[in-house]
Amino acid sequence: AEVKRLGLAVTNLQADYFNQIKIGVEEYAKELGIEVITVDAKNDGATQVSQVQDLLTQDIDALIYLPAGAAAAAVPARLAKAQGIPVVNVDRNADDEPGDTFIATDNATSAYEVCKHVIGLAGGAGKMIMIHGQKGTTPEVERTKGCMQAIGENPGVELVAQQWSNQWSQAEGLDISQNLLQANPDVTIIFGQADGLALGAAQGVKVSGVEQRVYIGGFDGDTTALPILAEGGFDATATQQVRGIGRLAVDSAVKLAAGETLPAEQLLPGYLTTPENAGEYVAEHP
Amino acid sequence: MTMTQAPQAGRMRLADMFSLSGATGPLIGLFVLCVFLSVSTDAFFTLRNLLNVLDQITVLGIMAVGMTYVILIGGIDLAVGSVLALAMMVMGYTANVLGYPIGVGIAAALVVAAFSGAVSGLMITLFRVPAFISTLAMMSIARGLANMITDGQQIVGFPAWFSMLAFIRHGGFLTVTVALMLVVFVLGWFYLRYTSGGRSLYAIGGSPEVARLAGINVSLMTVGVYVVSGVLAGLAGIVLAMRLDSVQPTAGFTYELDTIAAVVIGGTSLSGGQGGIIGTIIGVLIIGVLRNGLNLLGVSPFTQAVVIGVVIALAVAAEAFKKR
Amino acid sequence: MTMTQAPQAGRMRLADMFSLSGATGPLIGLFVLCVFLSVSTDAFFTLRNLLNVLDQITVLGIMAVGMTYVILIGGIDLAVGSVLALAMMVMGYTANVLGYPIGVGIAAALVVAAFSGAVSGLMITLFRVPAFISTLAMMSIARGLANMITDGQQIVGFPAWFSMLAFIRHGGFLTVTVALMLVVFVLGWFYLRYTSGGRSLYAIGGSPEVARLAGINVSLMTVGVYVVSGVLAGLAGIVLAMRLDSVQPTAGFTYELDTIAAVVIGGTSLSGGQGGIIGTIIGVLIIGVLRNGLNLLGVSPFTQAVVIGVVIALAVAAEAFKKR
Amino acid sequence: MTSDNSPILSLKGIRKSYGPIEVLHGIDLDIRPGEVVALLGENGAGKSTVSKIISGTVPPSSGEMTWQGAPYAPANPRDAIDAGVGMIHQELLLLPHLTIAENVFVGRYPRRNGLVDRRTMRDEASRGLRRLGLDLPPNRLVQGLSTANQQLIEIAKALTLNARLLILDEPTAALGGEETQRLFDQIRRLKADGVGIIYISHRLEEIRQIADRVVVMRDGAKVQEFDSADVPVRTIVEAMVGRSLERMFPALGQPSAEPVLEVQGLTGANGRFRDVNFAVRKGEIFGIAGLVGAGRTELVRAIAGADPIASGSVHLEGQDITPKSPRDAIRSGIVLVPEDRKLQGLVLDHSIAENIAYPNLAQVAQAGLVTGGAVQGFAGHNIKRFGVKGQGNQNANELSGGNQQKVVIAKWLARNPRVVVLDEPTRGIDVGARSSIYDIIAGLAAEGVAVIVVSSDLEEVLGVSHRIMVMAAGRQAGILDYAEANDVSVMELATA
Ligand SMILES: Nc1ncnc2c1ncn2[C@@H]1O[C@H](COP(=O)(O)OP(=O)(O)OP(=O)(O)O)[C@@H](O)[C@H]1O
Ligand SMILES: Nc1ncnc2c1ncn2[C@@H]1O[C@H](COP(=O)(O)OP(=O)(O)OP(=O)(O)O)[C@@H](O)[C@H]1O
Ligand SMILES: [Mg+2]
Ligand SMILES: [Mg+2]
Repeated sequence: AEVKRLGLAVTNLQADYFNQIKIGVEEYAKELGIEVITVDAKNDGATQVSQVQDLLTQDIDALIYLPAGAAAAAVPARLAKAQGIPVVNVDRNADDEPGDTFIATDNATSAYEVCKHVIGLAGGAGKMIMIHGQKGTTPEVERTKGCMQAIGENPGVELVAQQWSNQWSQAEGLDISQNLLQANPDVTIIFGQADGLALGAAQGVKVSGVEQRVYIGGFDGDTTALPILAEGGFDATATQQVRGIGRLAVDSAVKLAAGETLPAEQLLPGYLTTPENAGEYVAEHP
Repeated sequence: MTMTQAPQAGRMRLADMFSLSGATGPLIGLFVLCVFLSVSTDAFFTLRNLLNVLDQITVLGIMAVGMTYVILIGGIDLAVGSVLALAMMVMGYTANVLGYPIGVGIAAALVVAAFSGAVSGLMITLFRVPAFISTLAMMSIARGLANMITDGQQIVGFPAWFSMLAFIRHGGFLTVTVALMLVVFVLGWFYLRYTSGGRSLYAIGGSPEVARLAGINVSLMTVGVYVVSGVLAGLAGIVLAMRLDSVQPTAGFTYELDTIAAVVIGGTSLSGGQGGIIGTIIGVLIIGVLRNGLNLLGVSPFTQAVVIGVVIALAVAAEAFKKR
Repeated sequence: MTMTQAPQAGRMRLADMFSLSGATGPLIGLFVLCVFLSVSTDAFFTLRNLLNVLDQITVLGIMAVGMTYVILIGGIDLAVGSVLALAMMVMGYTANVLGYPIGVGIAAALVVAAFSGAVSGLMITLFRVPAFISTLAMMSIARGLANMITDGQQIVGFPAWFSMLAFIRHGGFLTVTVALMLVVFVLGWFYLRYTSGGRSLYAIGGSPEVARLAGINVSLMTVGVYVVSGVLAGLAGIVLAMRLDSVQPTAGFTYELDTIAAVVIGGTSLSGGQGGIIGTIIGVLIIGVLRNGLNLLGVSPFTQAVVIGVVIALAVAAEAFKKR
Repeated sequence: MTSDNSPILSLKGIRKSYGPIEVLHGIDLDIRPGEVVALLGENGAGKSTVSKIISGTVPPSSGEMTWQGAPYAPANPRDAIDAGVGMIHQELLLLPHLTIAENVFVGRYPRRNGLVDRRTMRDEASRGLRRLGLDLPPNRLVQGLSTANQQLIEIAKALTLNARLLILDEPTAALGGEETQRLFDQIRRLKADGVGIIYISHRLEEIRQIADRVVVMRDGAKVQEFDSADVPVRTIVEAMVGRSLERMFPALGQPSAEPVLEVQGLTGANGRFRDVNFAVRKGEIFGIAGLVGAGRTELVRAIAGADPIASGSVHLEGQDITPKSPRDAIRSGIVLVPEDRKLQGLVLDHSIAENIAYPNLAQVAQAGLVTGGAVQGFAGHNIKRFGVKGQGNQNANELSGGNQQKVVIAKWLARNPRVVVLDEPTRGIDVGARSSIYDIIAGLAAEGVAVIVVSSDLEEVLGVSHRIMVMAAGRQAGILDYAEANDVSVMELATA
């Protein structure tokens, strides 16, 4: 069937990453002449089930589903499939009810590259701090996995402290880094699992008055973080192809509706971004 | 005289049964809202959508009954959202990790929820901690515990029938979860209106000291009310697990505010002693219809926040204005 | 007789100035907490860390002063976290998008924050909407507006000196933001203790009707208090913008609960009429030290939630127990 | 009568302390079935405390009680109620948002098949009220009822208890003569049924009508017992206050001819009084009498800006000052001592000093600052001036009812007003204190203040006023001069 109307169920528009995906979907769909109905679950799984029900009553032809909550809930996909509507999962996938295709950034690999890069900058050794995202969420687990791999490859690196944030937010990044630097004033490497956390950490470094150069890695390539990265506000991030994910999701939805089968997983790499190449991504976000 | 007396007595009784006690304003609000939505979007006034709305308010509706009792006695329960999550996780852990039957998991969840409510209630009565603080503390504690059970992970893999309880519409009409909510509504309403325990709640809310002097066991009733609120939050957690087909420690975040808003929109006074279940049902419906309608209209999520705030304020202000 | 009278009067006055009015329990709690943390981690009891704690409580501390007034008159302000975000965004938009000087941005932010407070206050006094509901509505509205300004995006790129206000320690000691907080504390305390307006707030909290009959303009004072709470939330937003060197519509989420908890832990009664700023400062310090200490100890966030809940309950229960 | 029966209740050596202060020093008391024991004493003597101990509201510090021969130690009000003790508390304890019927049956709802039987509740409540001459629909909310009506509901509540022992703590404080007589009829009926009754009142003229025995307390101890009520009031008063009381009412001075306060065509916004016209002269005490519910309270509240005015005006020294808020009235120099001290007069959990300071903050302030010392000082002076038994830093709810009333008066007179309106000024105040309040009123008038006194106590209005306006059903029925006013002429107008 032809796609005239697309339902987009977003986890949480308060996070720049999801907001960018939403913009990517909406802009591209407009080019194709497809109407998009967007709903925001504000991180709540139950709200999302309700919203998907509401989308289904509006006769959508395909669903782009960004699951809310710590991990993906199966029910929205199941409800849509029960009505024969194709589902494109983005960012998170449910094991027991996977979408017809799943699109995401390769979190583990990208985190590995960011950590490898900042560890390299620090000379392959030194004390390190990790500021995690919301504990237990898929990206938190994957990014931790990737970064731990880079740490494991550099025996000179000692992970002296780690702490979790609840909302991946800059305010949390600042307070946590300030406190952890307090306890470990000789740290030279920090990995924040989101750009907000990294920016908070950069602020924390500035204000803790530590003398040594501290290398900071982030993740996401937020549109607001990239200009700061370009000016050397911190040292590296993995720029996720948010607009690309959005476009791919729309394309996939169109194809699925037309009856094509797609690979179960379509992982897009995050681009390792440093002050040198950040300018490109500021000019045009992938 | 007798001729006019008899029908009047009959009328009185009916009016009495469905007394809106301060909820006529909200009822009009709900009506206006429904008319507006029916006119502005075709999708709203369809059987399927209205049944969806019913599905969507089950969690809120069940919690709101407990919250009505709590607010009626002049208290507040900020812990319901977290207790919901804790109960969910206990159920999931008991059933899917420890491997007991789901029924045992549900029982365990309700016991834990009741216990959380009892702890809040005892902090209030025994240690004189204000309800706002004791339940705020319980909110933090229950959320922490819910997360600790699986270290923040969700649990999935319930039998298929479990989730279907929330989605199969028996007779094309009622899901088991909606039926459960209706049963909770009826029992909650009946207890409040027709038992001496229910009437005592009004007295306690009006003045705990007067109630005590009248021989009402205020402490016991208070603890009881928080236990009921806890159990209903737990029950709502199980219903939510059915709707999500998974249990998550992050579930129910900030639900306490929705629940309190629904109860107060429905005319139950935060200072206690005034209100009832019928009003609460109207309040729950207003919130449910509003959310549903704004989605159907495709209003941007940011604008939705503004609209919801304005409607809440208007619904309550209308009632206050009418009273004058 | 005169000989013993004179010093006693002097003692009275001093005790009176720093009257803990119900906050000795929390003060002991704070002390125990500090001793415990000093023993269990070397990093805690260092000048640098204690200055860090001061830095970290600026936002909470400033908002808590406004909240103390609100709670003293028997109200509550759930909108502070959202008003903080709205004020931030207004400042960022005025300064970095419209290109006015930062000073203008700050002024605009404070005006918008004051206006939000005034709207809450007028809903309460004019339309008789309970404070819980009117500020809940304002919470939703302000959050929506904050998001609408930039469609959910943050704004960065403030001049370097702006952020440095939060971090350069003048005399090795005081940042501008901490100094600002201290000024707010002193003014807030002085107004409450030594002016007839401040005293009137206690009367209003004790009984609005008695206060009205005593010739106090209860409506005006009430609106005024919500305006102050709004302005201080706006000021806290600007301080947070300095600390973050960016403004975000998501900032301040659930800060209202922290703020209320700090005020109530400090001995201000939610039923109004009892409490004060000294207690609030202690409450703010308890929350600040607790957060800082738990991070220094490397406690998992899930366990932190449980510990914070228990400490809140204990601090308030200890006070209630002492009173008996 | 069966006065030689063994007592239903006896108290032995009952003591009670609040903190370090002992307020009851070993009370012995016997109540027999079918007798009315009047418990008398000054404000703060400990009458309410004794009653509260019997009714399980507060526990005694030491001492023993026996109930029908068995040891009796109620842990809470429920125990006492179950044993058969009913009590009307001195302070009104009604729930404003509930109906009259629910208030009457709170805590003991009649049941049928386990469910609350609303019809029985309504009918029974109705019957109870009608016995007291009150014809209100039992489904009406208590909110908005006059104090007198609320007091009658409180009495109905106690009368329907079927108690073996009934404690009435100042039941008539807010009632007029007719209501009081109806109450006495009911008390006689209960007596005949063998119910024992403890009757507390400051209206000593009632004692002779209703009591069988008189027990007098002073400063927490029982000082005298009379085996008959046929004791001269003077003797009782001497036992109460420990000295003889010369006279009740002071001599009144001559008011000047110059009117201070003029009320013209005043009509209340809620229609409870209509078209009231009068003028009060400088130095005059203007009494307002009338039956319960005549609209007196609403009238004076409107004059003091507490209630909205629909039409008409209030003039002060020729100037139109029709107040829109209490603030307006206070600014013009009109103050109101309200009828209900608990809800309108005091912040109960604040200190006496703060309560006295609240309407006078501008006066208390030194160089614009209100210090704790200034508040204490200001209050201390007025506590002494009005003879309040209490310390400035004590909470208002720790005072006996009468002393609370004095605090309310002190709070308003501290600011040297031009017009003073007192609504039931001696409600719950003992004889000694009452005469000192009359002295205060007369003193105010002598200083040139215009005073309005609203009272349901006919003797009081007659004794203290230069002129008396009588109200009936919201209208002014007439104004009587000192010379022509007496019980008969007032009652004629009031029932006209
Ligand atoms: N909660 C309390 N804390 C401290 N003192 C109290 C408390 N309640 C009563 N008192 C004191 O106990 C004494 C006796 O009070 P009580 O109320 O029994 O007097 P009363 O004889 O009923 O007086 P009144 O005629 O004014 O009603 C008073 O001095 C009073 O101040
Ligand atoms: N809010 C209200 N709603 C309905 N009726 C009311 C309300 N307030 C007062 N009333 C009634 O209005 C009448 C006048 O009351 P008011 O209190 O003025 O009488 P009063 O002459 O002062 O008598 P008293 O003070 O002795 O009770 C009473 O019958 C009372 O029950
Ligand atoms: Mg008494
Ligand atoms: Mg009256």
